[in-house]
Amino acid sequence: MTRARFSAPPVRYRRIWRNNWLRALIVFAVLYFLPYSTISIPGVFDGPLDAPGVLQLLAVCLVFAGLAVSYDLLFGHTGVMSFGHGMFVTAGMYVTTILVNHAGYALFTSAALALAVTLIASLLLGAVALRVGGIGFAMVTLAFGQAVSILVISGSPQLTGGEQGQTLNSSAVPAALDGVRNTANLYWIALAYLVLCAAAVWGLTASTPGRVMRAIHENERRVEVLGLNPYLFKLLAFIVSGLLAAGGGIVYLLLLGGATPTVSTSNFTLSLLVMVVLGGAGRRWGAIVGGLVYGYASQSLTRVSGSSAIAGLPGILRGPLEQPLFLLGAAFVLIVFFAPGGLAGRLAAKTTTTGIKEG
Amino acid sequence: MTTLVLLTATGLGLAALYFLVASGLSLIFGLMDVLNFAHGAFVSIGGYVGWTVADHLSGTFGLVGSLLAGIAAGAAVAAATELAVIRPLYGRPLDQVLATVGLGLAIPALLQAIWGADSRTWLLPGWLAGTVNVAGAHVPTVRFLLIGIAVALLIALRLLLGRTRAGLIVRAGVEDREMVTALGIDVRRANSAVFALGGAAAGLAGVLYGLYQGSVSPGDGTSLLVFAFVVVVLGGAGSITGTAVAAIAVGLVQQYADYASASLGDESVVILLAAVLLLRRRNLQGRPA
Amino acid sequence: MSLLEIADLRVSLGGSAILHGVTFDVAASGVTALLGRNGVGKTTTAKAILGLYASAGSIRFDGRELIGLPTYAVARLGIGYVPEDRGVFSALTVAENMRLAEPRDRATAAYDYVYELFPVLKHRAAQSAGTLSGGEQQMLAIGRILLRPNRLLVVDEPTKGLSPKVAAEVAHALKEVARTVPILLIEQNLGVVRTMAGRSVVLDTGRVAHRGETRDLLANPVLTNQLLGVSTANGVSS
Amino acid sequence: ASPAAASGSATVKIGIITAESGPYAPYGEEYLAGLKAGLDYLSHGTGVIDGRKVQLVIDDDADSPATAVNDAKDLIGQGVTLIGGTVDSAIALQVAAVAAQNKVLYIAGPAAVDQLDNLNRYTFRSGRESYQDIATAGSFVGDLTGKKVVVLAQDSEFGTANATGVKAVLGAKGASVSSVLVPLSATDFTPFTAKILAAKPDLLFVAWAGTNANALWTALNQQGVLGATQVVTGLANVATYPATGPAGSKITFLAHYFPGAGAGNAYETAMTSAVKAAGGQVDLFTPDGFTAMQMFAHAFEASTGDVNAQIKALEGWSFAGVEGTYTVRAADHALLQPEFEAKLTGSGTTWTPQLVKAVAPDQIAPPLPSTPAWSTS
Amino acid sequence: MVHLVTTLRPETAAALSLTGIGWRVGGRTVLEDIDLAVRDGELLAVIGPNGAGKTSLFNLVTGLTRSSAGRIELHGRDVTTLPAHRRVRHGLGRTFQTSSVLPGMTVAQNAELAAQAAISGPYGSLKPWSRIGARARATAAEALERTRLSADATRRAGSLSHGGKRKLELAILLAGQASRPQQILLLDEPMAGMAVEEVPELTALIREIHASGATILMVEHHMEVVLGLAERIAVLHHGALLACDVPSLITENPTVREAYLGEPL
Ligand SMILES: Nc1ncnc2c1ncn2[C@@H]1O[C@H](COP(=O)(O)OP(=O)(O)OP(=O)(O)O)[C@@H](O)[C@H]1O
Ligand SMILES: Nc1ncnc2c1ncn2[C@@H]1O[C@H](COP(=O)(O)OP(=O)(O)OP(=O)(O)O)[C@@H](O)[C@H]1O
Ligand SMILES: [Mg+2]
Ligand SMILES: [Mg+2]
Repeated sequence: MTRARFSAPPVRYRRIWRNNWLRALIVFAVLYFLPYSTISIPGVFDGPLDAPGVLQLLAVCLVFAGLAVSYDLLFGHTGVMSFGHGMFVTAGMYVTTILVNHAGYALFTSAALALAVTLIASLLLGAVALRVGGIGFAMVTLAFGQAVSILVISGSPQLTGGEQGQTLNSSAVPAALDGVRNTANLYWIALAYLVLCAAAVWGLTASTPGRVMRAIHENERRVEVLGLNPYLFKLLAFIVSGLLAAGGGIVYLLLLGGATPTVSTSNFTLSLLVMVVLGGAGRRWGAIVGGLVYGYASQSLTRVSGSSAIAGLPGILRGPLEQPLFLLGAAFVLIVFFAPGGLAGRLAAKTTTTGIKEG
Repeated sequence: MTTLVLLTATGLGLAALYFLVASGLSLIFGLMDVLNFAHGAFVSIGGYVGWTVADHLSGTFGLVGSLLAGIAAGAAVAAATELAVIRPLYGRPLDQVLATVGLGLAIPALLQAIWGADSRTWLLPGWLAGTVNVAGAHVPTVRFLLIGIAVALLIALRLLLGRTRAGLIVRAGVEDREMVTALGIDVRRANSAVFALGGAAAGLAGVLYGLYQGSVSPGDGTSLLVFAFVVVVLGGAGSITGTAVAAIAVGLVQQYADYASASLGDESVVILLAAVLLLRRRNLQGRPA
Repeated sequence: MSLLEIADLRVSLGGSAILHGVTFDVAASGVTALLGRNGVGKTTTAKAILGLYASAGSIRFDGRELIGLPTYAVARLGIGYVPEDRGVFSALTVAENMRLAEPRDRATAAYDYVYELFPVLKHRAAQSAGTLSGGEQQMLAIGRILLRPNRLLVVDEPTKGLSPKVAAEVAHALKEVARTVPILLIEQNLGVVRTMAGRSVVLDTGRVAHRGETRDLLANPVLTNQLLGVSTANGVSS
Repeated sequence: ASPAAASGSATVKIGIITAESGPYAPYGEEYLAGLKAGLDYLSHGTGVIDGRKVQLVIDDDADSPATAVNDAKDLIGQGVTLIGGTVDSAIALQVAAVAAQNKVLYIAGPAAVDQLDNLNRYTFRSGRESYQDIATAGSFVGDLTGKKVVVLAQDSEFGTANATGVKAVLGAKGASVSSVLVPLSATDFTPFTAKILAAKPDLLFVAWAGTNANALWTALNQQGVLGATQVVTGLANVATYPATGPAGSKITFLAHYFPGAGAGNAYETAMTSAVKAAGGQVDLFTPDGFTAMQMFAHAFEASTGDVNAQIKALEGWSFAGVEGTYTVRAADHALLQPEFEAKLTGSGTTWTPQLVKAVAPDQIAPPLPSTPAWSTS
Repeated sequence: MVHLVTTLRPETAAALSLTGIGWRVGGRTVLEDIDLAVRDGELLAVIGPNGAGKTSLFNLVTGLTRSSAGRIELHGRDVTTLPAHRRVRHGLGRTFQTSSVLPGMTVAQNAELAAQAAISGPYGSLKPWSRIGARARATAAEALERTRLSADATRRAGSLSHGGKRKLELAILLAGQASRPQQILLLDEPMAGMAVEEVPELTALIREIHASGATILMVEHHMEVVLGLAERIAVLHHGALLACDVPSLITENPTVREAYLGEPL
């Protein structure tokens, strides 16, 4: 897996850079104005786009997209596979919650502190874990991720609420964010987060260190012989992606109105990996597309599976189709076959064809 | 004293379980470089198929039947997976992972759709349900069954990979498929074989986990997957003996730690993993050329 | 008569046409050298023959069409391949590399021959091939192929990275082999080419630019200069 | 969501968020069956209560808080002001928060977490809570002074909560309570049996939420724990009877509910026949659904629009139901209700619970909160 | 930083000096007790039978593997324990025997990365690309020009022919070392697999680089090239330094003839 190579087509930076900003601008502008529209897309969303339920769903999708982007910086661009990314999301979510609920700090103070904590944690962890390469690193991070998860779930229930998680003191939540009528604000916060992630990662990958990161992905030893220390650039990627993840945790916390241990599980990190691969690892729009699609699917498949259409089917068919996870899993397999190298690649129709045959 | 014996014996039982699950995983990952997230699902399938058999014919006969059925089911599903999902995706490791993740999600859901979410009770044949007295400790008989079969599997796999060409072919195939085929070898057949083998091991593990727990439920295999990965990595992917050693280490450590304190028990394995990895810095850098 | 007949072979890689209609024969005996500058398509031709690249046109081996056959089937027809990048399996030991190549009926005679040619392969049997020196890897790539009952050898730059002495030995060895097994030889070292003589085919950007006796080609400064870009008739020797 | 066709001024929408898929699906289904049975009973099969057509909007939370919160907001956005359900306590707490934020009525169930009491004005419950289970167990044993009690539970919020609960309840009766916690990751339980035996308890209280109950009971049985001490545990849903069965004869069960616990009162018979008619089977949490519907009906009979009126109506309301008499305690919205002592009889994989005795609601009523979470105006 | 090195360097010091270098691995002694001093600005060819230890020696000098004995000095400063990337900053650069490029990136990007690494100094500092980009591109373009790869600039490096990759190896080296003073370049069989016509050109290129003041160590089996370029020739045999002397004497050396040259074709 660590040998994964993706043949991105040659990039002529300046040009693509420009019109990409343009493209980004359009996309994000559209997303920004969604809450103002009352169009309803039957079958996709139940209710108009400005309905709280729909906005909430979309907001979660946006957060997932942002998290996926943060993970892709590490995985897709630098070729470092971490199975512990969820621990940073957890850090953002829980440190904030605990500080608000138990130390009585203001929401923003707590969030800032949470980021600070994450910064230090990711620095220390990265410094240690990055000494082992490839799948070894994946497993070390898995180990730490699990440790955090266990800590959150059974470490000190009164502090973390154990497997029940903990609802954020509603008194600490600014009025502009509480209540269904304010879902739009949450949506915009989520959007802002995604934009931040995208800007950060795109900016970084186009920057000087970003090029080194991609080179590390391609051939680490070569980079070393060029006089660059791969370790440092990996560490940089690790910290940045960690911070972004923590930010995501905080936004997610606001969306849910509480902290939930699910983000600490290895499954959650795995789902981030899935989003990235789904959209196309290391592609400009890959992680975003993947995150949105996954977010939407994972939340609204319960609607499909619960829909009357399926309830009408004969037993053999109905059984599985009533299981959202079955639909989700099946979807992955299909996507892999019909969108090689990720959805983004499909959309961009840039799949490079080599004449090489399978032996 | 008796407690120590009990812990050790059951710890080895646990180790056997881990080995059964991990060996197949290690085989597929080590030889084919495919991180198979559907492995846990294969285990669950083995479990349910085995349970169904045992549900119809009881007693020792049923036991043997369910073991065979489990193995067959695991092998069949794995072979099918390789053929339909993995093979078309060679050279696209990421997509392979994604596909196996998909199966890993879909299959348990499918099992739940068929057999329901509640765990199904598995009645063991009389002689297996009891305990054996070892130095005053009542060691459940099932544990010995697991240990026995695990050892047998270990030996079988060693022979198979050591003596046969198949292992060689697949290992070479991971590195350079084109060259292997250029030597007149149809690497795909070997790959299917290995995948099926791994699946068979998974199926076997599924049945034994069912006996071990006295029940089967859809999430069984998946819940073991993390431990399996840990064992594989500790043992070094592809090395069956290594996997065995790692399994024993994890099994015993976990068992002792559990007894010491709950929180420690939960953390013990990950601590072990982190420690080992960080101490013997396995960095996978390229060879000097 | 000729064993391998390549007609109008066309290959494109990554969207660009690499071979546009290559046509030549490999005689049933002796050496046929495939020459040309860097990047003209020699290796591509070799890989196409082995079915490693999808190709159009026709490749007939002993009257049988190879295009469309999977690589292992091509190899099983008795076509042995020594790739340019050596293609040794670095994770496997030297012995295992050879075991993979050996035919079902393990030919000990063949082993003796190979060990005699490259003693190092015997001494390093247990070493993992990835740690072999460049030249040793080259020897392994050639040696393991010689274990097989070949009907045709496709050899891509066999003496690359070999010390002059060993290069000469390999050249002579291959010449020996060529008595019984025809060889399609891709080679940059004209010294080696000269030793092996036989016929040669010169490629230029995906097309055949010249066919004929190697001796005549190398004896003709104008040709060598125009086709291979070497002025002196007795080219560059090692 | 799957809103039925009918709608209009004369309809009340009740939004239900519960698990229809995932590990908790069975409990969710039980609850829904009870809910529908309740509707059927209260509307005499017409689906119309108090002249209003009751429309159930059911969302599957797939045991994910994100989905549940999303569903809640979606429902509220659609103008639904009555929300119920969820099996998973974690989710119940999240939904309760959303309900409070938006000032809509939320009747949780079957989630058992104690914190749902005294959480906020808008949150009620239609099921029992952990405290009542523990107290029931306490009622089985006579004088506990100087007795050793050990709690066997998973090392999780649920487990530790039970442990502390037992300490509080039985400790008050003079017992010395210690706990043996099992890591969530554990698949082999022999180490813990060893610990229990070492502790030589007079009473073992097993609070088990996790799967692999079989393995646990087998271990306790094989290691002779069941013989060595009196063992009390909660009777789970029907599907688990075979798991506990073999050891069952040696265990005293505390039961929130099991088929027949209601001794065939009118409500139970009605519920049972309705569920049977729908092709289902009455189970552990079916009453929670039935009760929920009773409470909803009472609420919107008081008022359809005004949540305060609904809360007023429910607070202090005492009513007869499947398990007996229920009382919604005004101070903290705890639902006082009876629980039961039972034992399993049977063999192989077929076991049936027998009622030993019912435990009166006040006997197991949770203590009043020291600091009320809201001021009852 | 770079300037410091220049000023601090004792004039007498050799560009590269190895004392008692040995490397044992897997129970074998690959290199044993190598003493070698390369004068600043010298062009030293390293020859020897296959498996003599030439590449291993390069790996030790560049720090990709750690010597099990001995001491390595670059311009008089001990670098024996420095990691590879730190040694590069003392002017060390190399090409690989089996081409080691960045296959997924374009030929240009390969060279640009090298240039950037050199320009942006020690820790590949975080200078914005807009600041150093232009320079990096220029340097890279020049390197490609000199190695006649300009035409392939926008192609994926992985899609180059064998010869193409060999040339790119050199281009990367050129781009990477361009801005470093007192370069020490290690070339591992630059001619291997190069078309005959390229050989004279590359020979010229190497001579050019040397003329510009670089110290060069070159492993090469192509004797014409070796004899055409080398000021001195070091002969490795079975991991030991058999001889190190001017070409004429080396070619006379009977052992070298017997063990290495054999009967020229
Ligand atoms: N995967 C690929 N995608 C695109 N172009 C390719 C690919 N592989 C090779 N080429 C191009 O095809 C042409 C022929 O390559 P080939 O390797 O056959 O050359 P060659 O004659 O063997 O040269 P050399 O002597 O350097 O080995 C070269 O221009 C090369 O760049
Ligand atoms: N990791 C290793 N383990 C065992 N032996 C090794 C290892 N690395 C290198 N060797 C051996 O050391 C010897 C020297 O290898 P090296 O690559 O330096 O040879 P070389 O002089 O470069 O030969 P060539 O001219 O063929 O490239 C070889 O015999 C090789 O097999
Ligand atoms: Mg070539
Ligand atoms: Mg070498």
